[in-house]
Amino acid sequence: MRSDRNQSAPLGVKLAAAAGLLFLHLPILLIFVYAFTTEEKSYQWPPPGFTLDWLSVTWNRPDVWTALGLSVKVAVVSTTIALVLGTLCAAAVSGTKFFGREVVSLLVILPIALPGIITGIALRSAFNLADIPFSFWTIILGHATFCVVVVYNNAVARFRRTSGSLVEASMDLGADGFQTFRHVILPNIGTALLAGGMLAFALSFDEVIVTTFTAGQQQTLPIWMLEELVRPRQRPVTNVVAMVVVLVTFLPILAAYYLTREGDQVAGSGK
Amino acid sequence: MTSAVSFENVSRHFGAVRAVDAVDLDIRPGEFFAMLGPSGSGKTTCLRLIAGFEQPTGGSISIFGERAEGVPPYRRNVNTVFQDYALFPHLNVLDNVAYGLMVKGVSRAERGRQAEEALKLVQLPGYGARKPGQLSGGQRQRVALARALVNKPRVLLLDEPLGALDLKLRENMQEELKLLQRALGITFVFVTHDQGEALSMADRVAVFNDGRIMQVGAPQDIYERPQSRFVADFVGSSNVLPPEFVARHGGARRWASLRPEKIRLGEANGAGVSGTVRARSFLGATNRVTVEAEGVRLHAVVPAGLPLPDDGAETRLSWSPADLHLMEEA
Amino acid sequence: MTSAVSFENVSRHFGAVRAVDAVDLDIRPGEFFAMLGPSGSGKTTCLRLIAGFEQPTGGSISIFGERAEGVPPYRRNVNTVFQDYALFPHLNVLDNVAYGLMVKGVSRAERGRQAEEALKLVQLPGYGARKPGQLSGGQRQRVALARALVNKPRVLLLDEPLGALDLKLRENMQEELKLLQRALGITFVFVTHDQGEALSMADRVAVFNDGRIMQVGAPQDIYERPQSRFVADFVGSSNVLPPEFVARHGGARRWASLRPEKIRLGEANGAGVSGTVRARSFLGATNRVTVEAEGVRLHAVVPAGLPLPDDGAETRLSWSPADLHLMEEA
Amino acid sequence: QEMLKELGKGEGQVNIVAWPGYIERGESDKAYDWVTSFEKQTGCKVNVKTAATSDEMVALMNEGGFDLVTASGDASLRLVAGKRVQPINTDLIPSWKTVDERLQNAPWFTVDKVHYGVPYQWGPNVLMYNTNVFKEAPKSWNIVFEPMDFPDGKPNKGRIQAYDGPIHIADASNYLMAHKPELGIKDPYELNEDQYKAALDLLRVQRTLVGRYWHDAMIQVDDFKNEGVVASGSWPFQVNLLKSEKQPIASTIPEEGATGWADTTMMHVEAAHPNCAYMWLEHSLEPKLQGDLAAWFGSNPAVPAACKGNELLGEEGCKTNGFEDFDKIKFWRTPVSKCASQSECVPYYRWVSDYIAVIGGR
Amino acid sequence: MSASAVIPAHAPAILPSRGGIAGALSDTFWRRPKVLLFLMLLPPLLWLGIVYLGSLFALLLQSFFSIDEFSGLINRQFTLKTYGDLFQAANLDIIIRTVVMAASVTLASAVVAFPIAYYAARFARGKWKALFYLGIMLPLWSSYLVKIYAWKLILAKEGILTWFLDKLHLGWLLDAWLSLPYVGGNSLSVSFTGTFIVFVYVWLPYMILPIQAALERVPGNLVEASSDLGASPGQTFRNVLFPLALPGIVAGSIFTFSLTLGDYIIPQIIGTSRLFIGQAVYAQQGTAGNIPLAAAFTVVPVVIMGFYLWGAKRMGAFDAL
Ligand SMILES: Nc1ncnc2c1ncn2[C@@H]1O[C@H](COP(=O)(O)OP(=O)(O)OP(=O)(O)O)[C@@H](O)[C@H]1O
Ligand SMILES: Nc1ncnc2c1ncn2[C@@H]1O[C@H](COP(=O)(O)OP(=O)(O)OP(=O)(O)O)[C@@H](O)[C@H]1O
Ligand SMILES: NCCCCNCCCN
Ligand SMILES: [Mg+2]
Ligand SMILES: [Mg+2]
Repeated sequence: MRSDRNQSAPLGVKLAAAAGLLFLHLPILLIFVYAFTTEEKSYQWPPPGFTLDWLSVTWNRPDVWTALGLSVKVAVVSTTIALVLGTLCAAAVSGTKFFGREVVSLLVILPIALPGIITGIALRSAFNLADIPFSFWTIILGHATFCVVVVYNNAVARFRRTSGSLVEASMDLGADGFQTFRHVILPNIGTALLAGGMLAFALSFDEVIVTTFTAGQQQTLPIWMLEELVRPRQRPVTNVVAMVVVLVTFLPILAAYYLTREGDQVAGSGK
Repeated sequence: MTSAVSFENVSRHFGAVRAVDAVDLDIRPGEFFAMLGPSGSGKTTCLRLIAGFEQPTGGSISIFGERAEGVPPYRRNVNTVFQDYALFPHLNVLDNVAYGLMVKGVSRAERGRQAEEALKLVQLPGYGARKPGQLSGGQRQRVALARALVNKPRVLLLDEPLGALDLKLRENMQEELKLLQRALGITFVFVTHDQGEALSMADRVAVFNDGRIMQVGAPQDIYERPQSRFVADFVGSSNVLPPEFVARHGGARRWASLRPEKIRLGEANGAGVSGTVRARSFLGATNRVTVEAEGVRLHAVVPAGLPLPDDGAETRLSWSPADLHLMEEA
Repeated sequence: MTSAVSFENVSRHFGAVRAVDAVDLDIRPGEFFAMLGPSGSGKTTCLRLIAGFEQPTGGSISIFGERAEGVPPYRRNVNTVFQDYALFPHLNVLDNVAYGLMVKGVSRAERGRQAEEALKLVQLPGYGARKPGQLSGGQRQRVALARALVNKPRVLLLDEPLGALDLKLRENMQEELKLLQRALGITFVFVTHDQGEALSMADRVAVFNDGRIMQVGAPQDIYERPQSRFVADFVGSSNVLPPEFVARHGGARRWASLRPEKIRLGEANGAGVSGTVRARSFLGATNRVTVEAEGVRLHAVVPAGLPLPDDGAETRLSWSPADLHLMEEA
Repeated sequence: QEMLKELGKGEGQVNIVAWPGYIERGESDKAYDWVTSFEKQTGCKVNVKTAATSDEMVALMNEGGFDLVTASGDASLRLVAGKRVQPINTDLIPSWKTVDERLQNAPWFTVDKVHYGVPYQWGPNVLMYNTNVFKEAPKSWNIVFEPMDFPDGKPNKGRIQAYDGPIHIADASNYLMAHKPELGIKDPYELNEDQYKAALDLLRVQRTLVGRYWHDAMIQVDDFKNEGVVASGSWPFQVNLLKSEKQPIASTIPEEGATGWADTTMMHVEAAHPNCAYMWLEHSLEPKLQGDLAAWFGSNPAVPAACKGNELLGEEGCKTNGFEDFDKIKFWRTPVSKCASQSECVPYYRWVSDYIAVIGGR
Repeated sequence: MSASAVIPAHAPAILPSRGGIAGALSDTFWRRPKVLLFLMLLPPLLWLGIVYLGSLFALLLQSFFSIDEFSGLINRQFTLKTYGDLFQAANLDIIIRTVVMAASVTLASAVVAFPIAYYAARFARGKWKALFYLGIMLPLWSSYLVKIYAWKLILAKEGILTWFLDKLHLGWLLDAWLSLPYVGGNSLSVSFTGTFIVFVYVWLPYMILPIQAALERVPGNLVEASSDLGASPGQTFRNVLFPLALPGIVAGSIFTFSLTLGDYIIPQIIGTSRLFIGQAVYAQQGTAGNIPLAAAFTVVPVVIMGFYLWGAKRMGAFDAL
């Protein structure tokens, strides 16, 4: 849809949207504020004073780095698996009509449509039954499962928008299946995969509930935070970590936005 | 001489839908062949059968004498200009044109040279660096053409390539396409639902209806000697006259077609069939008058400048018997 | 008599783009008015100004004598048939047609009755329960028409309502629309970029270019007496002749238009201008011959049946001086 | 699995499930550190996972991956019955003989004369209160069980807390033992249907007074600071923590007496680091550690020698923490249906579901 | 056009197969697209269909086992006893409480999300559009846990909201609300109101994104058509925009509803100590070790979401996900 031409929003909509955004962001601002408070045990309002010390304290905490390392590794591997599985599924579902197509799309959506705790204890009891000890890979198993859907959704949407005649045009011009995939399909769904991958990464990176059940004693960053937030000691460290994560992800999010947007425009202009 | 494309009793059914139904067809090498027909009549499906995007459910297809069944599109020396052009949005114009050469492994320098040449051929030299999104419809159409031609196909398939262009541009492209085909000598198979386009461009026309070919022939044949009501009705804006009417006014008891420009309008009490004027439209060089006579609606085309009867007025229609074309269809 | 729609020096600029630029316009009550022009010439913007979707950046608009500025679309007794129909996909056909009555608070029974009647008017009785997605293009077009007409607007705006239909259907709809307009007596303002459509349907035509009106007049006026090169070129397929050419062959040193059907082709050594035949196309009732003469490309239209010169042959073109229309543009 | 016969080399680490505050390495307060030296001496790195309730401890041990757990009496026998812990070879723990005689053969970790652990600490569940509201120590647990106005004139509704664990039913029974003798409760962990029902009824009244139940010790500390909570059953640990932050907090054991806990360090059947685990068990009995911990947590040492000469605990420390009141404390145990004091008692699994129901408002 | 440049060579009309494994495979896949389809579906189906669904069924199976009351060990014999336990009044309370909360959270999220999505989809352009995108994505990227704790500070009795309202002399407003039955409590952080606010906050972006996507797909000229036919902006909203955004709302509600059904962290940190399904599952499997009852509890969201998805599918909400 093009935006309503030259019309500005009614005042009510503007106010409600502004209030909604404010609601979304004030608590995050608070997280930032408490990354600099001088008081460490419990958060007082207003903060008694401000300090930059927590930045260096955080930097020097080895447990932060281990948890961060594990979270990044988990997110990268889960996202990669989700990219492969989600793309395959999307390609199959949008490329052809086959019996059970609906079932497949439902199956992909299920892990995100069912509460995480169900995924969590289902996998956990399966691990128990199969005598699989908790490991890096048990975490991955959980995360990749619910990450598939975001990649799938993005890829399906793009496949739907990408004219099927592009693939035919490629084959018509002499490219076999592999060449067509390499030179036409991949470049056209690339940005959608990027956006889906980013969302998958975010989902994995911040996941607590499923992880609680599949991690055993390993600590991903959110699990570490949960532990840390219960302890009235150096609580601002968690805020510093949360703040840094937001700041560090700012640019990739923006980049993904512009990439997918441009992708859409180009895809739409093939007509 | 072997045909460029030959269909022997070819069918393509989709479940209950008979998109193409027992079609026999021979397209001659080097000819400009048009497939004409209303929407859903199976034209695109025929083209896709030639290109290899569809497999026949019955019959057999050969291209220059070689059997084509089971051969994937990328192994057929046939190229297509798609209705929506299907330009690769992520590649610039030059890379689009060079695509077929690239997948064949032609070196970058060489394919750049050939693509540049093809762009020159379609009068877009120097546009190589643009993205398809930055071109107008007519320009995209030419890029699609260059992209197909650069592969030197033996048959070029065009699926309503001018459908998305506006009238003015379309007329120009019609002329250009025809000149190009003459110059290259490549067999062109051209799909359209616009009878004017088919008549003015093609060497031969096949008229499709409901998955079947109703008539194949030179444009004049089709226009002047339609074999069936459908063809008469669809090609040109002929008046199709029912057997009773024809029987009453000098012909046999058969369906007949009567071209509007052959009808003369006269005084209400002159000779011929009398009727009431229902509408008049100005067509520029001519005026079209719609007359209702004996329950049949007839169109007469009168050169501009001649006097026109008023709306609602009584008038008489007359024609010379030779212009009444009796059809084979009973 | 007050105009149905009147523009006084109306402009609509989008930043640097002058979509509509200082336009004066009077549309008479009950007339079928066409806006004709190439893509981007400002036709849609004009229509949107009348409907109230756009506000003029300059000048003033009145509808039946009442100033329209600042009046939102839903308070104008003007309705629009959108180019892509803009049917509500979540409502069935009946509810689509009854929409305008519903928002006015007409009772369910009454609006059902009126909508059913409107559907009958556009020859779709009994289609009420279908969803728009289940209709063909032509049927959707009629629903859009019924949806607008049911509100009994004083002015009906149609933005290329036939653009998406195929030729055959389009011709039928042209006739139906015109009959309907005659019957209802509502002012129709009709946008198109198809000159044939504008000429055959409208009482008067405004030719747009670049946000300005180049000429307003009856179809014959526009076709036979274009005031500018642009109009001559755009309306009909007239030959536009440069001043030097005109000066050499009997006219003043002015741009002139010469209609192709007025050109006679003769023996290479007869009277007139000599040239080379470049192309010939069969148009059904006529043939068009493209001739290059003194560096100018000319089209001549010859009735079918008359002999045609061969491609590449020399020929002579002649016309009677009265048919050479000198334009105001220098 | 066989008991270890002799001590080998340390495996480099030991994983312990512990109550919060039980294993300190000077991070909360530099003075309280009984881990660093152990790690230096033995080369066994200590990894701690804290648990908020006994149920959580059992769950963590069921899950595995740990060597040791500081189990309370209501968890220890469950762990033994579930075969989650292994017998301890006391010969490998030289300090075993220094353990308080009252504890050496305590029934909550000794089954058929086999020891399934080493006593660690014990103490009462105290009544913690805000001294701004209570100028004098409250005398009865009634302030957290009955609706009333507090000395500051405002009602107790919303300003008290209770423990979010089924074992809290025992606190209610203990209160009823004193206030409804006609019920005939002899032991708060052994309730027949009527007694049990009375306890639940009391807890239902309490539900109307409690805003949120406390689950994590640290969260309770927050709630006393930020949520206006002024009285609650608690552990001495929270009391000490709040006091150290200069909060107006004190604690008492009211006249009804108190439930309490006696914790035992137990070893997982599949402990991956048994040598380090044994080293920790020996270390855990050092008088210095025992005294420091008692001072830190407000508990009592399992080694009487620790009461003397500990700088942090002070000479009176053990007395303050109730070292002499051992017999008055009703230590946490797992309620079972075959109970000693009457023919049939309500078993623990019903405590679990019914307590959830009470908190849910049933 | 000059034609001299491209002159067709007389190449064969049908080219030979390219050869090699890739060529042969490509030909095979083209000839037998079902094989390709099968190969594409195999990995995701193995993963989701076997690993995930398998685990899920294994879990559901456990709900037909029971726990031995004495030893706490699982008795692997088919029984419906656990379901009997599930339908005890206290557990029904938990289920109803959770479903009511999930429904309210969903409704409120939709109300709060709509204007944001609406503005972002239909009015924001250029920089503003990017800004809105960031404004919605950033909260999604900030730690879920830290956000919850931030809310704890806001909602606590001595927290920021009280402080702020006191400054505005509006403390009485809060007190009045807190004195209400059910939704009130001693402070917002120990009330259902608090739980509700935090749920809405945390899941809001999951609601905004699909609504925005749905609104972006509504052709602008439908709004114009409605207005053209005499509908005021309010009527246009009710009769056109809202019905067309509904699939997006339903898609968003799949997230908000399901996430609320299963969350156990938020109600534990902000709430009344009354359990929600997620907490009950967590407690039954973790602390009580009663896997069969935990499994039976999970059946509830599975069934609810099953119906929900079925309805959503019929409304075409999956396309808006
Ligand atoms: N893949 C398909 N599955 C089912 N039916 C199909 C398929 N492709 C085409 N058809 C049907 O076959 C018939 C012929 O279609 P085709 O596209 O060849 O018509 P066409 O003559 O090209 O029409 P148009 O002028 O509208 O492009 C139509 O009824 C169409 O619906
Ligand atoms: N909202 C807008 N913002 C900026 N430019 C606009 C806007 N609307 C129209 N224009 C520009 O105004 C000019 C006239 O547009 P308009 O849509 O009126 O043309 P048109 O004659 O209807 O063309 P077409 O035949 O392609 O529909 C074009 O250059 C167009 O790009
Ligand atoms: N952004 C963190 C919210 C956590 C949601 N997890 C979703 C997992 C789905 N099962
Ligand atoms: Mg077609
Ligand atoms: Mg327009």
